[in-house]
Formats: sequence, structure tokens, C-alpha cells
Amino acid sequence: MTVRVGTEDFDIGAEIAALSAGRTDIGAVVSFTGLVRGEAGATQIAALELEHYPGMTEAALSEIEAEARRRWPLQEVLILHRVGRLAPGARIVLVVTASAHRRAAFEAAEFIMDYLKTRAPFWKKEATSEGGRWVDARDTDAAAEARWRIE
Amino acid sequence: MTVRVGTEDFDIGAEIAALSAGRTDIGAVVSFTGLVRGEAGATQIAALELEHYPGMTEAALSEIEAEARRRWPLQEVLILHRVGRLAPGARIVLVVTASAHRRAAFEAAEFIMDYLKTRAPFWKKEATSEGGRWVDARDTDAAAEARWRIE
Amino acid sequence: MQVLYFAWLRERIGTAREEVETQAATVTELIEELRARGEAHQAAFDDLTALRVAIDQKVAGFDAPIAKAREIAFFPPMTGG
Amino acid sequence: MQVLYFAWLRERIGTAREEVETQAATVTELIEELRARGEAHQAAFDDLTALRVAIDQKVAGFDAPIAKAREIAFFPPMTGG
Repeated sequence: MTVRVGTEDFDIGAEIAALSAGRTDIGAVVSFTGLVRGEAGATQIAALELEHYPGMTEAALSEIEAEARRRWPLQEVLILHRVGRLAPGARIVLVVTASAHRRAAFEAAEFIMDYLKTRAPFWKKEATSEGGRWVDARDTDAAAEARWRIE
Repeated sequence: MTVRVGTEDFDIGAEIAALSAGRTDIGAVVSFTGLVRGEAGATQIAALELEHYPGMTEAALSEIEAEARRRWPLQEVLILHRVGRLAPGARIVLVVTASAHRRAAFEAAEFIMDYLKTRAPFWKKEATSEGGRWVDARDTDAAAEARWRIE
Repeated sequence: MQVLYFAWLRERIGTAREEVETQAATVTELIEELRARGEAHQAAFDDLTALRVAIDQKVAGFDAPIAKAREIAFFPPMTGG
Repeated sequence: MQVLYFAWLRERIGTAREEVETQAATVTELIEELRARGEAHQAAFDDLTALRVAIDQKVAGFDAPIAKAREIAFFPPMTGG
């Protein structure tokens, strides 16, 4: 279980290297990095404020990791999420999955991101020249999560 | 077009940072890293020898990148592939895709890997205690490529 | 019990956390009591379809029992990642 | 034209590249001529289902015309990544 939430930036290459160091049973590593975009529609974003629910956040991310491990044969999983004020271009989230084969690593990383978007208690507020604006949840994120439901 | 083939190792974090530096239109970066595994079935692998077809390799990878860009809205694409002798645990291949949204980045990275496996002229030979052994193409790779066919 | 608010709910109510003495059996009953606390609470709980609730840090339904709960949190749909 | 061999095909034939003077119209005809070069060539081209061909660095079929080709490459299915 490797889940971290905090204000600090992360080094993608160092995280991937640490996770696969000294191992020869990993054939595929997939990483997803989310970045702050500078525009939302026609509006310029000065910064993104990320709020979360300490305690529940870590529990929710750990449960998402556990569910991914139940569904795919994964050697390693890493989920890092930043909170606080982030400028456009800044890294927000890193998900890394490692498996013997690429399909499991790809699917698990996409699954974790889809679940994280709708199940981990983070909220984004955009700081713009017209003031702050809470980001609305997107229907496409709910649809993305629904793809993974097991009938 | 960023395609590189050579014997040198690469730094995943540095490659991703270079590709997104100073940009605020990228919301999602997906990376795939392929590593040399130490075992093939019950056999220990001492090293992997990677041979390729200089000239055709770069053309094939560039065509795969172009096809990915036709199918998904991608801000950046990077394909690095090593050749020569690689020890277990070593990095073989890096694919990075950057897009405004995560679905395009995930799908494009998986597409590029599936096409690379069956369309880029690389051949692997495993060095084992019983001598060298050329790796056979896998039916699962052909099936993975077939998923992306447009009817 | 502790009642927590996040995101615009926190801003609208003006606090991140309040101690509540209640005999409410369900989340819905608790919301009725909270709405009686004043205009800010009433506005915040105006549209329940825009809200989610967690009981002791687990997402729950509005009809969930809360008799043994120590911490109830209200927030809009999550927007992380 | 230049004929190139890769992977086990290169090892079996014993060279990575050879200059070939030919009037062959298709890849299949060229293979027949190459097989006549000796035992190593014959063994290498024994099972065509195990082989792939590229004409001027583009994958092609065995019935493809080669009259204007400068470089023909033979190799097993690719195994990169």
C-alpha cells in the first residue's frame, strides 16, 4: 500500500525507479500524471486550490488501490495526490502501476484514475480574475467510473 | 515527431518534464516503460539482445506516432526504444503521451505500444545458461493490435 | 457528534466543523435539524441532489442510520485527480 | 538489389546483407532464386509462414512486385517493446 497526500511536489522518474529498483519481475510500468491546465473554457486560471478530507482521503485511496489489486496482478501500485494551491502546469496527481505485462498495468492505472475522480474526497476551486469558482463534477467522470462496474 | 532509437538509457522524469515544460494546455500525461524481466517461464534470463532494422525502425515508429495523432487529440508524443544488450531490470522502451484529457492519453499510449510490438522492426534474443534463444512473437500481441482496427 | 463541511458547503455555512447534539436516527433527520440552525444552513442544504454524505469517513445514503456515528461529513461530488 | 536478413534468419544464412542480381518479378520469385544459393538459404526459407518481408523498408506481401526495389529485407515477426 503506497498512498501519499500532501502539498509537496513529486519526481516521477524517482518514484518509478524506487518502485522497480532491484526487481526483475516487473515487465511493464504505467504512470499517469495530472497537471493543472491554464484555461477552463474561455477563462484563464490563476491557480487551483485543492481541498481534501484528511483521514477519509487516505482510506479511500487505499481502498481503490486494494480494489485494483483484486482485479489485476500488480507488483506495485503508487498513488500520490497534492493538495493546497497549485499554479498552471503544476503536477496534481501521480498514479503508477507495475505488472509483469502491459495490459494489466494500463487497465489498472486507468481504473485507479477513474475511481479516484469520483470516490476520493478532493475538491478543486479555480482562482480566476473574476474570483474563485468551485469545479463541478463532470458527467464524463461518472460515465468513466461506470465502465468498470462488475455485473 | 519525437522518436529515438539507441543504446543509451533514458530518464523518465526528465523526458516527461521536458515534454510538458512551460505548457499549460496539457492536463494528462501517460507513460509506459517496458523493463527486461529476469525470467521467461522457468528459464533465467542473463540478458536480452535487441536487434533492429536501422532506417525502417524510425520510419515505422514515426508512422505509429502519426496514426496515434490522427486518432486522438495529442499535444505531445514521445517514443524511445533501446537496442543492444540489456540486463534484467533495464529499461527497454518508453512511450509518453500528453493530452488535455486522460482518456486520450491512456488510449493513445496503449495503442502505440500495441502497434510497436507488431509493426516496429525489433527482435529480441534471450541469453540464457543454455545459450541464446530468439523470442517468438506472441498471439496475444497480434490480438492486442487487432483491437484497434477501424472497420 | 462532529459534523464536517467541505468545499462550497463549508464556505456557505461558514465553518468546517461543528459539534452537534442530536437524537436524529438518519442523515435526513439530521439535515432537518441542521437547516433549523439558520439561513446559512438552510441555503447550504437547499438542494440535496448536489450533496454527498459520509458517515465515519465512508460514503453513505441519506437514509442511512447515524445512531452510532461519531463523524458526519457533507460535501459536493468529488472533483480530484 | 540489396537483400537484408535479421534475427535468426541472419544467423542461419550467415550474413546480414548481400548484393543480388535478379530478374525476379515478385518476392516469391526472389525467394526461389535465393534458395538456390545453398543449404543455409534453403533452410532459412523453409517455412515462409514464419517470415515477413519489407520492400524498401515497408512491410509487403510475398506476391508484391519488386522490379523497382532497391532493398528487400527478410525477418521473423517483430518482437520489440
